[in-house]
Amino acid sequence: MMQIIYFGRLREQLQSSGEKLEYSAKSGSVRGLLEQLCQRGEPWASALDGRATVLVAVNQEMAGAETALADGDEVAFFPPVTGG
Amino acid sequence: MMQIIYFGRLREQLQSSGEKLEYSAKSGSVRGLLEQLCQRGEPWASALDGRATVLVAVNQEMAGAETALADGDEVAFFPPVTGG
Amino acid sequence: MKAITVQSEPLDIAAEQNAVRGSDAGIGALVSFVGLMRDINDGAKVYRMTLEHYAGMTEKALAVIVDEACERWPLAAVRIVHRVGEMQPTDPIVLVIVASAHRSAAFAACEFIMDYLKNRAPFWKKEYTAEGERWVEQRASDRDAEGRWINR
Amino acid sequence: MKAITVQSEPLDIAAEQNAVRGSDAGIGALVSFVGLMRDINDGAKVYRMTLEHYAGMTEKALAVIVDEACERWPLAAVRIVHRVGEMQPTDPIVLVIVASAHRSAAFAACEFIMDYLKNRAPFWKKEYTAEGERWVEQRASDRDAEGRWINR
Repeated sequence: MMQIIYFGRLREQLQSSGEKLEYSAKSGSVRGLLEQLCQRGEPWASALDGRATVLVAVNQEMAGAETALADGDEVAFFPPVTGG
Repeated sequence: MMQIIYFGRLREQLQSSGEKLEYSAKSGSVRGLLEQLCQRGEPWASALDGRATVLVAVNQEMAGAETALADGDEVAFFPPVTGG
Repeated sequence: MKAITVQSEPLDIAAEQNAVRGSDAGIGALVSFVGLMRDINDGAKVYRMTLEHYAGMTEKALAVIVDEACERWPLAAVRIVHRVGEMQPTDPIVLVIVASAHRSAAFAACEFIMDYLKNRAPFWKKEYTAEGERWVEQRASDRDAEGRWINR
Repeated sequence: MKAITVQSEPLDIAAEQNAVRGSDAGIGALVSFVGLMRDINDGAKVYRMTLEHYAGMTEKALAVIVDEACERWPLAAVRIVHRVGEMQPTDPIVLVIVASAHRSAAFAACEFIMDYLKNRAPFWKKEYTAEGERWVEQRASDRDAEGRWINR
């Protein structure tokens, strides 16, 4: 299982703060996971398809589209940060 | 009359925090005033002859050797500043 | 001293500064940055704000920023306190305090930490204006500010 | 707000910061610099210090520095408090607080003011060490730091 988390505007668009997802070879990278989520259709497709900037953290560290994923990972998607 | 003031190390070397001095054509510039003071001999000559960095302010604004002096001016001599 | 706190309570700036100074007589320079909530942003009057964060990752990201600053400059202490939750205009949002023997290191490290924090720490602001609520967009100037440090 | 004070009383950093912040909801960034007396200087243990100044010129010189900062950056407030007289290690010597809408102006102006103050304000420090008393020499790094601003 992987723990997926959404923050900020994404959390509101998806009306979800996160979900548990079965790990599969298809979700073996951030890019693969994003494709899998977008294939669900709306609102995932619009929120995650790359028209808006979406950042990703894997196990609480900033990551990129090519970052490999393993079973048990915590993957967070969020918009650009605006703290401080 | 001109008001001459000495600060910091200079005040101690000259054992004087300042003095009143008759204005004359010879002291019509900072350079002229310095020469006049140095001609008194020690401790003025050593303290003001340029071997140590001496800064000058005329009427409480930073000035230089060529700054003109007028009767009534306040002229301060001091070492490099070390505040803050 | 390296210390990082994320809290919903208001910041006590004076107490934090005193704690950093402590009795370390080797500290010659203390630079503090306080980020405050303004009542105008992008031309609209803002009444209040909610600051959301990624608990767990936030502290890790700030620790990385602090460690990087300590590698670049000789620092005696670094303290970060970031507020989350509900805030009103004039409320302090973030406090960064850097202590060093000399001022150039303290100034540089404090600004470096803020530039990184603005780009790397997982915080998101939502503003409430007369027209309703809106998520704050990242400023281009914050992305640029971080870029300054990459080749230094 | 532009305010400058030279005083022999200890600095009340928190009170000064609160006074600068006031209730101006347009202030987004507050940068404070505190210069503190260290117990080691040029390799010698320092027990106490006397800070002498040129009353009258000091306030004028600091006002010139503040005006120049306000011309270079959009600032909401500048506050300088400089202590004179007898001091001990860990005592705050100088406090510079700069407020602005955004942090880059506040950081730059605060550092600019300190760099100028170190070179242009008529203060002199005398230290008391185990070997006796001595006048503090100006640091080459302070002269260099001021040079940075001349062509900016």
